[in-house]
Amino acid sequence: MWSFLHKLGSPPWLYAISGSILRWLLPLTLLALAAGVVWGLLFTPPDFRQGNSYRIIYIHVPAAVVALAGYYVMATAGAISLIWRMKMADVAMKAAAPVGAALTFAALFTGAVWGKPTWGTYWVWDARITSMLLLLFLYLGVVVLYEAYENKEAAGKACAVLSLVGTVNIPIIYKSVDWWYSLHQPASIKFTGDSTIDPSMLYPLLLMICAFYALFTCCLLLNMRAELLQREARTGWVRKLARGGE
Amino acid sequence: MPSGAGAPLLAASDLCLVRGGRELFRDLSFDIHRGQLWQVEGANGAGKTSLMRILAGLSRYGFDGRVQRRAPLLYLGHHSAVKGLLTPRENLAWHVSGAGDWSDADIDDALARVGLCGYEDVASHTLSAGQHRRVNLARLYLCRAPLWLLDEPFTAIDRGGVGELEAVMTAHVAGGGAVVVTSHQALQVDCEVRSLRLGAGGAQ
Amino acid sequence: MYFDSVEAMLAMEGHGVFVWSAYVVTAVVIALILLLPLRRQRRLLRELAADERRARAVAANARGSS
Amino acid sequence: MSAPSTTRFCLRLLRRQLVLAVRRPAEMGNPLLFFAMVVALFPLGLGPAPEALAGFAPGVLWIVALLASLLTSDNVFRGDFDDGSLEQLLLAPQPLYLGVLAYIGAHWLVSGLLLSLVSPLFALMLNLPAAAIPALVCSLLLGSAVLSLVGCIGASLTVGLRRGGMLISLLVLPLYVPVLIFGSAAVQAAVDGLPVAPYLAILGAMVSLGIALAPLAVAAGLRISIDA
Repeated sequence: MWSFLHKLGSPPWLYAISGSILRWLLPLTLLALAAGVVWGLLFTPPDFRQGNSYRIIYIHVPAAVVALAGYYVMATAGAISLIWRMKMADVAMKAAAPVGAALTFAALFTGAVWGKPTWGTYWVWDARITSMLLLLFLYLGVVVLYEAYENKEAAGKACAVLSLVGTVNIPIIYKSVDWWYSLHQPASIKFTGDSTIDPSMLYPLLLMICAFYALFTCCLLLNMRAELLQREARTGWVRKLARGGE
Repeated sequence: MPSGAGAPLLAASDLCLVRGGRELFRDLSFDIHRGQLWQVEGANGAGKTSLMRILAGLSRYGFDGRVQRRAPLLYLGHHSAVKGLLTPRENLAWHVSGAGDWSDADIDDALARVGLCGYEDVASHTLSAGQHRRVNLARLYLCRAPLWLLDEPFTAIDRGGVGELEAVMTAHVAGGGAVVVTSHQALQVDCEVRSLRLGAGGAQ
Repeated sequence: MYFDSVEAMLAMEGHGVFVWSAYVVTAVVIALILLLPLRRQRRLLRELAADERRARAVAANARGSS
Repeated sequence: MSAPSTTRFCLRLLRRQLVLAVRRPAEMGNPLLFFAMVVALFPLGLGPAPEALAGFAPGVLWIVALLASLLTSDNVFRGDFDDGSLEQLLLAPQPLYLGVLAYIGAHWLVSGLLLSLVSPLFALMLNLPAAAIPALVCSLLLGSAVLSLVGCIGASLTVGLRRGGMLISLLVLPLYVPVLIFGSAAVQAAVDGLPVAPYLAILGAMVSLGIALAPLAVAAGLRISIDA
């Protein structure tokens, strides 16, 4: 166990192992994404109320789920880097922020596009949408703060603190936005009532959620590899890598 | 007190610092005992200030090695930590370092000893850079911390002030304290000066 | 397959614009988050390799002239 | 001559910060002036109809107070960072948690407290019903404490950066959302004649949580900024 943790803290080992993981995980992810998209778009029946527009669910829900989970991945990595001073956790945290922000953006965009045929408007200040927007701002705050620091090690620590503060705040923000929405919600529209979902629609959705988790992992690893190269540019193993090509 | 008696006030082991791909020092190990005066020397950019900040505990990462601090310390950095809107007396009485609880008489005495008699109650922003420095140095007369870390204390100080400062350092060392000082000039003190030379591939 | 023809698939009973634009934008986002780190990594490696070559050339010159 | 007790030290810091603020009265008045000017912009932008203004007043007053607090929080540590006082604070033998709390307290006293006390004036300018004014003052008193606590987290993370001003708003504004929601809801409830106490209780809970956790984050942020 300790030796594993020790290895995890070693950049060359991490670089090598992430390379071999990506070699099979990346194709698998792309395959799962493609399969899920084809399944969801072409082989499922349309929703009896929303018609075909509901097919956006196959990207909207996974993106939203993984974006939210990604914040906790980022905050956990940040906590590890602050408490145990593990440099690799720092790298992981930095790598998670742009991926999470991109997925949050995708969830917001697909949500807005889905809203037009369903509710007749692109944007409603619905509790979930507003919370996602705030999540996007929290992610962007981390990205912006990281870029503002010149000393990247300090940047990592600062972002770790910020993401932990965000973690404490996210439940409060969600609850308060939820409550705020219930206060202002007009009685005529209601989106939150979840209907049961038919298995024929559920299975492709589950596949897509898994695929998005795998996608997040892939992007995290790719970002970490690039970050590792940059941070370790002057060390022996990177020089050897550069000499040998890849 | 004989030098080297008892546990060291500060023990540094295997300090190694890399900045911007350049190794400033490596495997730097030393113990600072009571009754010792250390001078850290080195060219500009050799890592003197970085070393002092590591010893003080202001730098907590970005270097390898361990520093054990076993006594309260007094750190004087490049900045004087003197607020222009406060008078010298207030600056010392409410000092953010939280080191002591001094009476007005103590503070006036210390200010007089750094040559600021009559300036106790004027706003500090009317004072010169050297006088700011002196307000900061007055802490040396007030503070009872056994270990002093002084980073370039002679900057902006006139020749008389340098002599007084050297006398304070000598007295502190003789009284069982320890001083680490970074400076480019040779110290005129009547006690042994241990030298810690940075640069050119490590300490000697 | 649920749809009868390619046209029906593209139109999706009038919702095609929304569904397809959502999918296309998401695809672009996914492509970006996959390709940007890959490009950064490749560029870094290329720069490092160039640095190496330059250092080796300087070393060779120094040896040749002395 | 030993180190002063932690309480004494914190009171000393608080006093120092307050004296520093009082000796620069113009700077202390700036947030109030900002408050006045931005409030004056709203009738110009929304039209002078009293009913419309009264409808927007709870939210407008809260948003402006929030911005005023945000703009001042950037400066809480900057002066001390520039002249080296912050290094000395970090080296103090007393717990940094409490030292930081003194700084935050001082910031609240010179920004939040003053804003809350002058807010009735601006509430009347925006036609807020007089019955809602006590709720406005109380919610601002509690809420601005949370704003100070959270704002100082942002300030501690950006104090070492040259371009802090814009950055701090990007970091901190999303975190202000819960305070804004419950603060303006309290005022709205008072306008509608509903009980205000539950909202104030929630704001009070946020203050307690903030006092417990925010100084930890600020202390960590300051250590990082000093080290960068």
